Amino acid sequence: MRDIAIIAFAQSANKRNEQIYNEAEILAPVAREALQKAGLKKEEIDFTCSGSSDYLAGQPFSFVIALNAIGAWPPIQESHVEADAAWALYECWIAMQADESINTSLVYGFGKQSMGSPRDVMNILNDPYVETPLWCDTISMAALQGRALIDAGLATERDFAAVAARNLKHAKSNPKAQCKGDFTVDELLRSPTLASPLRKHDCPPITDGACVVILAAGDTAKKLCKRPAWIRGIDHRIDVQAIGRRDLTRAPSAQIAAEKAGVGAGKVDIAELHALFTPQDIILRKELGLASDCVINPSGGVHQGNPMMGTGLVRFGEVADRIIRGEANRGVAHATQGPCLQQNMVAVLEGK
Amino acid sequence: MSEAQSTEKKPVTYINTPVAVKYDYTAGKATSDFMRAVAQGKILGNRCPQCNRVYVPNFLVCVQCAVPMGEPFEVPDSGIVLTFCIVNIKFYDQVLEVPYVSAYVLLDGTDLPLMHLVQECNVNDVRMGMRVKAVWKEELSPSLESIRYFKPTGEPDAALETFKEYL
Amino acid sequence: MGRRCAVIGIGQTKYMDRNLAVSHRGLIRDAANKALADAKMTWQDIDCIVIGKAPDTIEGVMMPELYLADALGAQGKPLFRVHTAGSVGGSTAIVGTKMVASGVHDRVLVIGWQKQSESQATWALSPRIPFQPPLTAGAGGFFAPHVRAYIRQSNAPDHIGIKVAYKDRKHALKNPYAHLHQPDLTLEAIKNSPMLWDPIRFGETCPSSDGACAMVIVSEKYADRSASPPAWIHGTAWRSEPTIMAGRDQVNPLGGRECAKDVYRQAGVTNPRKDFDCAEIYVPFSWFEPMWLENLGFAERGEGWKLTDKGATSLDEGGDIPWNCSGGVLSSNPIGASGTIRFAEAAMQVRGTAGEHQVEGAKLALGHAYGGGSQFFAMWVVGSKKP
Amino acid sequence: MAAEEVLRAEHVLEFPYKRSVGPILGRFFTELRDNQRIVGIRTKRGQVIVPPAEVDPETLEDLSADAIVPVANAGVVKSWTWLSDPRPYSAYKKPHAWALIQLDGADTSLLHAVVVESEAKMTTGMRVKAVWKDERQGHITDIAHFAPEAAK
Repeated sequence: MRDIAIIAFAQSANKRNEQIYNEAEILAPVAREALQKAGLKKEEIDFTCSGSSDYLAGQPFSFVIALNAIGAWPPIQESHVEADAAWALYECWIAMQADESINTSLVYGFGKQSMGSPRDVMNILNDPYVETPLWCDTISMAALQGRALIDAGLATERDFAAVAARNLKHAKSNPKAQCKGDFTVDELLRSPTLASPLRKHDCPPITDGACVVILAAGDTAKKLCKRPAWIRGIDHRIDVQAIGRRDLTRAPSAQIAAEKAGVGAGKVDIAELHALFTPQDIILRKELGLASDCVINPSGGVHQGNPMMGTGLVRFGEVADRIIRGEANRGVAHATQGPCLQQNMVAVLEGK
Repeated sequence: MSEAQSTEKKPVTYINTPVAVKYDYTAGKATSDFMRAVAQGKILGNRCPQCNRVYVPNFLVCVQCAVPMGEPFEVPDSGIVLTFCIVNIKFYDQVLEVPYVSAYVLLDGTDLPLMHLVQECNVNDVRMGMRVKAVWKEELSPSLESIRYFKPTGEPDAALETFKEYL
Repeated sequence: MGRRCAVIGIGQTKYMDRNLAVSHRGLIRDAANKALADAKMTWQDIDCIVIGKAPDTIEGVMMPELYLADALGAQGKPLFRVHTAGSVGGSTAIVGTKMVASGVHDRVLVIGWQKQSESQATWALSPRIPFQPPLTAGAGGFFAPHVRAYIRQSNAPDHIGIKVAYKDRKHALKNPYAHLHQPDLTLEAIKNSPMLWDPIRFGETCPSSDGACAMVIVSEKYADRSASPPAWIHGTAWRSEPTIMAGRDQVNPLGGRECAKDVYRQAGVTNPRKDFDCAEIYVPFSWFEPMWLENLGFAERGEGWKLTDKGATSLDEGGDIPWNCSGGVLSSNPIGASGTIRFAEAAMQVRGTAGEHQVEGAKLALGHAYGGGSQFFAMWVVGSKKP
Repeated sequence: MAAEEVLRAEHVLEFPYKRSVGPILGRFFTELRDNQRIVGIRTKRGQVIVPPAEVDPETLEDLSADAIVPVANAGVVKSWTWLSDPRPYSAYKKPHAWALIQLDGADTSLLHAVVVESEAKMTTGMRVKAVWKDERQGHITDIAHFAPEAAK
């Protein structure tokens, strides 16, 4: 395997409703910033891959329009995943492993959720025969998982609120954060219930945004970045979707991915978890085997901003940034999609 | 009433699952600027400072160079038909009467054709290189539908050699 | 391009207008089970599944591979979704190849699928979007002006489009999986068919199909001990360019030319017409055959139609470079699978398993797909010998 | 440019999808419509999955319609959530529960709505039974909802 690292990360400010710019327009300056950070011209990128969803964008081929933002000329080597952009990063990593002539990659993700109602729209990723016609929204599905955790004696509503309080507190140091602040658990427990036992603070905000990560291999990475965030392990796995066929207190695919990525092989300083709902944070810490001294979501995690389809990639960027700046030596990035932690990706990033 | 109900004894072989999702669609800055101008009877374009091409509609970023485009300016509402097709097919959600001509119209002084209708002539008389001019509606709105269509001006056609590079 | 890899199993559904006998799961399983049987493998043997399809609006399910994880036997495994517009079936095969070439996986199942009968492609590919005037009419409305530009520039006679459609539909008669089987079809009938998007006639367009196509791609170790013949992958390439760009050549796009150059270099192809024994090229409207003949370097610019006219691309006429012996996209078009089918059919030819539409002794073949506004290209070269 | 100058419009992505269901889900829907009966499918190892799966999760082999077995129309709530403010897309206009219901004879749970007066009536482990629509068409919504078993 070649050594491949994240050498630059850029993201737009997380906004509840980006009124003026469309997806490609949000993305364009972010891509320019990432290239500038990496010290690369667009022509020096060997491979490009993006992640997005047509149903979130409200039109087919939404990724084609986004290509306008990155100047795909002369023709580029490029691909797209209908998935969170973390999977686009994975495809770049694979492309770089498979082909020694690919030394740099640009990954991007974008979403403008404010246009739709993601809570409802996401219902159409369920089983179209026996689930979608019911139109059970995603917060309700996550609430079924939250309740399962409580009933199994694995967590309480206070534990959920504590996760939110921690995230919002961490977000105070994140200049891109949409939600932040100091809240006590008792304060949070007075917030309105959306789908019991989940309250407002247990759920991610609606966010418009875009993010870009640049990868480089071996000597190229060393030349372009003083302290690249090396990808030491990366893996993704999936479980069946039907939540009635799963033990909702577990995320077996996250556990396998963490094991394959080698999370347990050393001390983890920081971890960024794509836990959309607070109960998922509790499940993931266990499945990934994160120790109590590991700082979870130093960026504020998903609760400070959730630019869906880019959210998982942001987790990679936030871990990498801290390694690049020398604030951490070893970090874990996690991404998920599907209801109740159905599909999970885990990566280990290191400064050495 | 579904077929499943009318054939009570037959096993169910299919289900109806309508999907309708609503969006509060926003057009973005470049398109909004463009359409606001259309509502005043103007067509906007802008130039890339790097490749020097004029884009219509105006873009925020050059799709080729990925650098911010220059300030939008008004371009003429006349030009040539680069190429076209005559649409004869009917499909779901269609709003136009067939047959109609869907054409790439290259406005004078610009480098990117606009797709629009060509009317006021027999569909079979439309030609590549034919000179056309916009016919505007009386009531303008922020939509390209403010231009009813493009009509032939009667000027001589442009020779293929003069617009080959835009095909 | 990393480790050597090969295709050792291929499975296809019968392509048809409406496959009413199956669910999405059933459709995919049909192709995948056949591919596994061909490879003499079981679902347990698969390390990773790569699946592709065109826009989710066609079936009205967002990221359907997630709910299909059970049918794909993916529990506890990696499942990966690709979507690169019309080229997606080809891109999916390329991503699957890279999963193996990278050394990460040894046995990958690749699937392209689409169940177009659940909606209507014209709507699903171009629904009305606010502030965008309803001036086009689906893919045909988009491509027809470029076809007109090709005809004008090359001075090609009208019968070329008709001939391609006739030739591919005749090829389809030799392929049991093809959607259109029209034994009585005549040139005259195509010529007299309605002009849908003038200059494109109904008879010169692809059908709308339900279908899936699956391949098992394995590393050299597994290909060497495979009981079924391997199709070795000699090269893969893809290119993308913007849809609308001032001065972009939409008749002979640069992306296609550069993609071909790249894949030929990897496979050591210097003269495509001579070096390839056959090709499976994405031709959804018949005029794209001469256009791609030029774009892919089989003919000089403006000369592609002459190859078609002479029968060079026809299996029935004993042409030296038969294109789309399977009947091509003109005879079967489940969009998301169409590129996978091209890649798989190329592999079948060099494996010698193409049945009645086999090109005698085929050793090297090109698989091709394109999508978007002639802006996304995916290609691979497969051969009977190890690269 | 001020935000109010940006063009916006309501946009609906809508199509009346019609899906063929195949033999296994076909049986499931037919039983709902004709017999007000819920069926599952028995895997090789004897697990009963509801709604019936098309693929055996352990062997990864295709399951046949012959393995379809009836389960009860009543069962136990394994998990639930109370939605006091139903969503605009949902057919349920009043506050209700979404629940995972393990029907008697099944090894997995079915996602559906439970209708009771208030959240206070919901508990994990409570027994519920299917309430059927009068006009059934072979659809998951032929089960109008579930209700507490005792409260006929």
